[in-house]
Amino acid sequence: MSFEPKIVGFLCNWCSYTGADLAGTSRIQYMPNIRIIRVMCSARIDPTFVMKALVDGADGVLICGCHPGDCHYSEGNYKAMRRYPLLKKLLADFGIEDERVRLEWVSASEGQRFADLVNDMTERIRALGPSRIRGTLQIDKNER
Amino acid sequence: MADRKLQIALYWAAACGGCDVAVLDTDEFILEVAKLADIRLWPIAVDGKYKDVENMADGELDLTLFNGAIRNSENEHLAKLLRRKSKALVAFGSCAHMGGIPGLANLTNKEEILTRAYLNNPSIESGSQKIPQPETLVETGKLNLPQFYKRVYKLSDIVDVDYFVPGCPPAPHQVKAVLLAYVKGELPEKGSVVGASQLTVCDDCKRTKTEKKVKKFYRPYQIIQDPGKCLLEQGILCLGPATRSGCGVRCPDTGLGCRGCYGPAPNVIDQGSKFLSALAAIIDSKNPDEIEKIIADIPDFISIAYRFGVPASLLQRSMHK
Amino acid sequence: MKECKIGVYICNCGSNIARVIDCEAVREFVSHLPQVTIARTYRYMCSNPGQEMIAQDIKENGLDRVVVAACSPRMHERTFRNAIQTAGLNPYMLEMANIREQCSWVHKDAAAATEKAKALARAAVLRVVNHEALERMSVDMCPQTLIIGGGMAGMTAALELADANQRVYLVEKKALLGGNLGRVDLTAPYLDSARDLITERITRVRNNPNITVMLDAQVKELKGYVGNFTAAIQQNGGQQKEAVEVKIGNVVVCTGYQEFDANRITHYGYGKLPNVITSFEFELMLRAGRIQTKEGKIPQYVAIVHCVGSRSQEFHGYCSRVCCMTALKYVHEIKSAIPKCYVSDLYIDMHAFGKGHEDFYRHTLDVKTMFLMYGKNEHPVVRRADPGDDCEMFIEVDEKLSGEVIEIPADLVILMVGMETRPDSVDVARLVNISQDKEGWFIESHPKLDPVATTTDGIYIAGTCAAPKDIPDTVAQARAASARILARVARGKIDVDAVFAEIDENYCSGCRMCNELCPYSAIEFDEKKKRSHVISALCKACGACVSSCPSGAIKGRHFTDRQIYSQIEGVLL
Amino acid sequence: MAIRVNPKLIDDLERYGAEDVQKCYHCGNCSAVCPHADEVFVFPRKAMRNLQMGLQSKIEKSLEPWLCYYCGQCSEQCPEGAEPGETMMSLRRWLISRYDFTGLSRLFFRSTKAELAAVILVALLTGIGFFFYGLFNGDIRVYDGANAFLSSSFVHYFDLGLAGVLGFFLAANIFRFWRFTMSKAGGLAIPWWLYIKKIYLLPWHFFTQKRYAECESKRKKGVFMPWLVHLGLMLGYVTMLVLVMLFLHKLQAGPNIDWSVHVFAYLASVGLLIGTIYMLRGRFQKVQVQYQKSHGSDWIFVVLLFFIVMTGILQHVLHRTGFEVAANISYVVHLMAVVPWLMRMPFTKWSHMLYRPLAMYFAGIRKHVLALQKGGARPSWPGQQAA
Repeated sequence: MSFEPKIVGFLCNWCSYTGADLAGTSRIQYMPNIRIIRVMCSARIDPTFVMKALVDGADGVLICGCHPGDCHYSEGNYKAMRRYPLLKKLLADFGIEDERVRLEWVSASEGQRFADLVNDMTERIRALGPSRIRGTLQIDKNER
Repeated sequence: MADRKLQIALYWAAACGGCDVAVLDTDEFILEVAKLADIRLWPIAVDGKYKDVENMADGELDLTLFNGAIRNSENEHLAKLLRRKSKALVAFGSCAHMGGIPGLANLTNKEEILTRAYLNNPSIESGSQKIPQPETLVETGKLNLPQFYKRVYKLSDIVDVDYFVPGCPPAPHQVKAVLLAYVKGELPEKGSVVGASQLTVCDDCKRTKTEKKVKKFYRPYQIIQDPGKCLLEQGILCLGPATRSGCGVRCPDTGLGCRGCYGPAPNVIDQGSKFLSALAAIIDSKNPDEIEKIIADIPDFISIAYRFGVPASLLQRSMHK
Repeated sequence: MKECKIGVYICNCGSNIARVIDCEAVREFVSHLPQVTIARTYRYMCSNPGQEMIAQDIKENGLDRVVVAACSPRMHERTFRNAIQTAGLNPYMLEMANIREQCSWVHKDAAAATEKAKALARAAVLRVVNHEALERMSVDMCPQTLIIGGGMAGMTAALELADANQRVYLVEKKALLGGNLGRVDLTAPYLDSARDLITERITRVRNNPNITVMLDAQVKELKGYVGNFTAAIQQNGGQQKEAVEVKIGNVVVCTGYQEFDANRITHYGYGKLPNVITSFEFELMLRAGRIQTKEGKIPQYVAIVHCVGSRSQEFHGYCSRVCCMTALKYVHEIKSAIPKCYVSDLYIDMHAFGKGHEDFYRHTLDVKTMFLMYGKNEHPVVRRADPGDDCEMFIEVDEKLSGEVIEIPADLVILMVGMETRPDSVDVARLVNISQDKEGWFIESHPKLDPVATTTDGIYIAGTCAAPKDIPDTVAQARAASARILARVARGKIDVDAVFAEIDENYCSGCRMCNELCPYSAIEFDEKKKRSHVISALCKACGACVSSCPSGAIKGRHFTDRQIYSQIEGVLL
Repeated sequence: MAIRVNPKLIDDLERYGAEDVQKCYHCGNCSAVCPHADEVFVFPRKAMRNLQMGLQSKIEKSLEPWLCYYCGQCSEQCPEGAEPGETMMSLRRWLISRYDFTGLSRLFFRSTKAELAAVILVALLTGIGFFFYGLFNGDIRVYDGANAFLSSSFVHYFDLGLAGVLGFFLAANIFRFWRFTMSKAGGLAIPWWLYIKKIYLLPWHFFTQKRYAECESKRKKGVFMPWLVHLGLMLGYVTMLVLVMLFLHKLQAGPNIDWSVHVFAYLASVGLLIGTIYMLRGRFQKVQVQYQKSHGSDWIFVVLLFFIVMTGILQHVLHRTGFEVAANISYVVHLMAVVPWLMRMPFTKWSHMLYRPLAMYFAGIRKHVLALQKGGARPSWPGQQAA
């Protein structure tokens, strides 16, 4: 059977999580690879969470917040927006492929967009293959 | 314990020797040490052979200050040996604590390192380029060299560590404090960081801090500093907010941003990402392109965020299986 | 790892969840997780028997934590919190796993969905282990209310509250009350005068001692939280006065709409052809009592064009809801003023949804109005007539019901300009911290179940600032908002959520990274102690400061690092 | 090129009887129930729309009103009471007045008083004319043969003269009818030979009126009475016309009855009698839709016709029973009705007798051309190859 990636999604409560719920109430089907974790605002998403997810075996991490300007906390999503490029830089230096971590804006009304997003990301990561991070962290005597 | 002198050892693995110097930097206190303890092994200062250590009974040593990271088979062998012989093993200094400067090697790989060091190194006479091998046969017999590992490990990846004394190097007054505390038997629970505060460098930093917003980052030489003002607010990268205090604010006081050698604050599991999180949040822009431009001024961010802790980072921290 | 007793409850939601997910398998799986004492499935966990089952288990088996795997927490978290609270457990000892909206409803593959449900349930179990009992604080509810906007909605809300003996501050940007309705002549469908409606309101508002009317004024700043806001109101009247500070408990936003600017559409020739006018310019004519062209002639042909700026791709996609009936109202007023006048009415669809509207439409048919249907995203073109013709202009349009391209004679063309949000609605949204949809209308907390409240507690919206609507709907909303406020004022106190950020001073080094980040300036810096501190009542728990604290000294209650870490571990089984 | 709407048309049509068009909101039920509506000739809905919008030029071109026999099913189905059937009827009236270049029919349709006045005037003139002619040239006691009060030959020539005048007007109107509907029809290039090919439609529809019968094809249980009566009336009328025009001398001859003509005359009379009575009854009872709203001109039409029939029969009976004076007087009275009646022909409802079959004929041609266009073939003479 083909490789089924594990994707962890960090969604803000007001826009993206509600958007994901809307996808549900509208019965919009998408791939079951994503596991959603709700936070109040995308500004709460600490880069450490992303690393933690990757280390614990996630093949991809999706971060979603309100569209710029629509944040329920007026400017939280900008904080996420600022962290993202720096985080990507860091992850790249650690040898983590670009597609594995992604930041997208999903509003409460964009159920379809969320579903498309998940499908797209799942496909990309399936093509990319499993994340190697976990493996490289095992101390293996003869590997030294 | 006055009847019996403390049996101690100091060892350096992959390290620069600065930690040993830091011990000597305790000045006359070193004589106190000599009074209190028998120094059974200290390659930099005292003559002693590995044989002697091997001949010791397990747990014969009371305390071992182990500095340096684990880079090769010799480092590992000694780490395990000393662990066995010591009642208390202390990861002494940033390298043993978090992998330290040698740990930066984990951002590349063994092959590249050896090629750079022994083949493409301008200081090598042409014709004599060869990579040293663990075993070399000469007419007198077989010569052995320690095996060079693929990765650098922090001490706790290899053996079970009792205490961590951070710092590159640990501040002498901290070294003194730790030793005295040990003698008095006043050390905290096993596994904890000693010789450092549980607050961050900012707590001790005298510079005035206000609300932070950064529009552009500078290297220290690029601007005329305001000596009284928080370096970050002036756009100079300073890990102070994300680094345990204890060093005595050595770098910021000289106008350099904190390097983070004392490692993350107690509640933080990854120093670099936490620093990133804080730093990015205060960038003063809402425009993705502008943000890209601003962070483009930060050279080699990973070596800034993890200068002393690549092997201790969440993404490279080894997991025992 | 601390010892605890967890009860896990998997809801079938009838067949909504069970159809796709093997709930029994999930139950079996979680029952073997450490610390799980009980795991049950049930048809409807949110039903009374379901809740009672949970309560009973808590009492009998001394559960100290509960996980409910069911619908979205946005749906029933409150329900189950109350349920465990009645059983004597702290409401925050609950965690929900969303296995309906985000699993059974979006996946067909039963096996995969069940695996996902297990992961989500496991995450919830691991998370709830790290939950802490939190206490809600109860604060006083200030009975005074601030109303922004002095139109129909604002005045109605004000009167409703004032009649209940509550103090109201009514702030109007313009120099007079009445809003857009004050510019209208008659109203559809009963043709009674808008002026009468408005003047009645204005006089009552003016004479009511409980209402402080502030004209030519603007709210400059709104600080605080539900029950305890402080508003700074700037009155521009005459010499520059100081901004007045008022204490209020709730705010009703009634900032209304503005009409679409017909200049944005070229093909109607508005601004170029003198006798192409907007509905509001026509209202002026009606109020002046004489329908005539710019040249002072009595028009023989009048054409009314619907959906100007509404229901189009390039401008506004939505329907402005009142224009259709207003247009019919014009037909009536024109026909009664000039019986020999021929009125043609160019519409896309005739929306006569309201009470008495359909009859109104039929009546308009009887007076021989020429109804012409044009297509969405097609535009009728207005041109000047030639000297020979017996009319001023012609409108060329592809008429849908006949399939013919026709030209209609007109001496006067009335453009039914739609409603759009005011340009400063963005500032208002920022001021009171509510969100706007893509068109700029304020978003209600629930489109069906909670239409006048917003996602910010204590802020209500009424009237056309939320979406285009007619007078009855506006009045209904205004009164609904007032009723909501009165209900809270009556209770006197209000519970504010126990979820907020707090700084552990033993770990704060006063780096002040967080200070700037708080959108509610809830973080204050103690210069003496050199420590930052969160004013919990002001905190709305976004967690921006938590993730940004480089020394990990800030704890986001109910969203702590540990809780989220354990959740991450949980989902990645 | 955009068609210019005429908002006033709908008011104008009200005078012709279309009082409820504006109620139509185009559900299309009428077109759905109409047995004659097809993909080419869509009505009544389309016709009503054109009327609402005052698309005069389109209506002038249209044949649709003539394809309708007013069976009334559309009006029965209409949810808005917009009276599609009556609207089609009114359109026919309006079209008649458009085809007529004299403007008389417009006047008559718009004002029943005017028509009534005209009828009375003509009637009086005729009466006086014939009466004095009889006094000077004949004996009032003689009905037939030498020295007859009104000699059959004189009446015969008078008839022919009248026929000539009417013929002229009719021809002119029919030509205009053709120009509006066929030459101005626009877009359609109609090859002359099609007129020959389809000519059979003319007598076929004229004498059978089978389309009227087809009106009932869709109804659960067909009501064929109106069709039969209408057919009888029409045939009776034509027969009588022919007899009067060509065999008047035989008709008037008496006292013995010349069965060679009278057998037809009696049959025709029966048809006319039944027809007129049926129509009058209907118009009084107002049960069937088509009789509920009768335009003034309709009343004049029926009443006058009924009067003609009765007086005709009367003078015939009186003559055969030997009351010659009475016969002569009733003859004059009969003519007093006949002449205005005939004079009305080209300008009023009566003309539909010709327009209808012509419309069917033209419709047949148009359809054929469209079919050819669809098939991509250029219309060609049956014999030669289609290039």
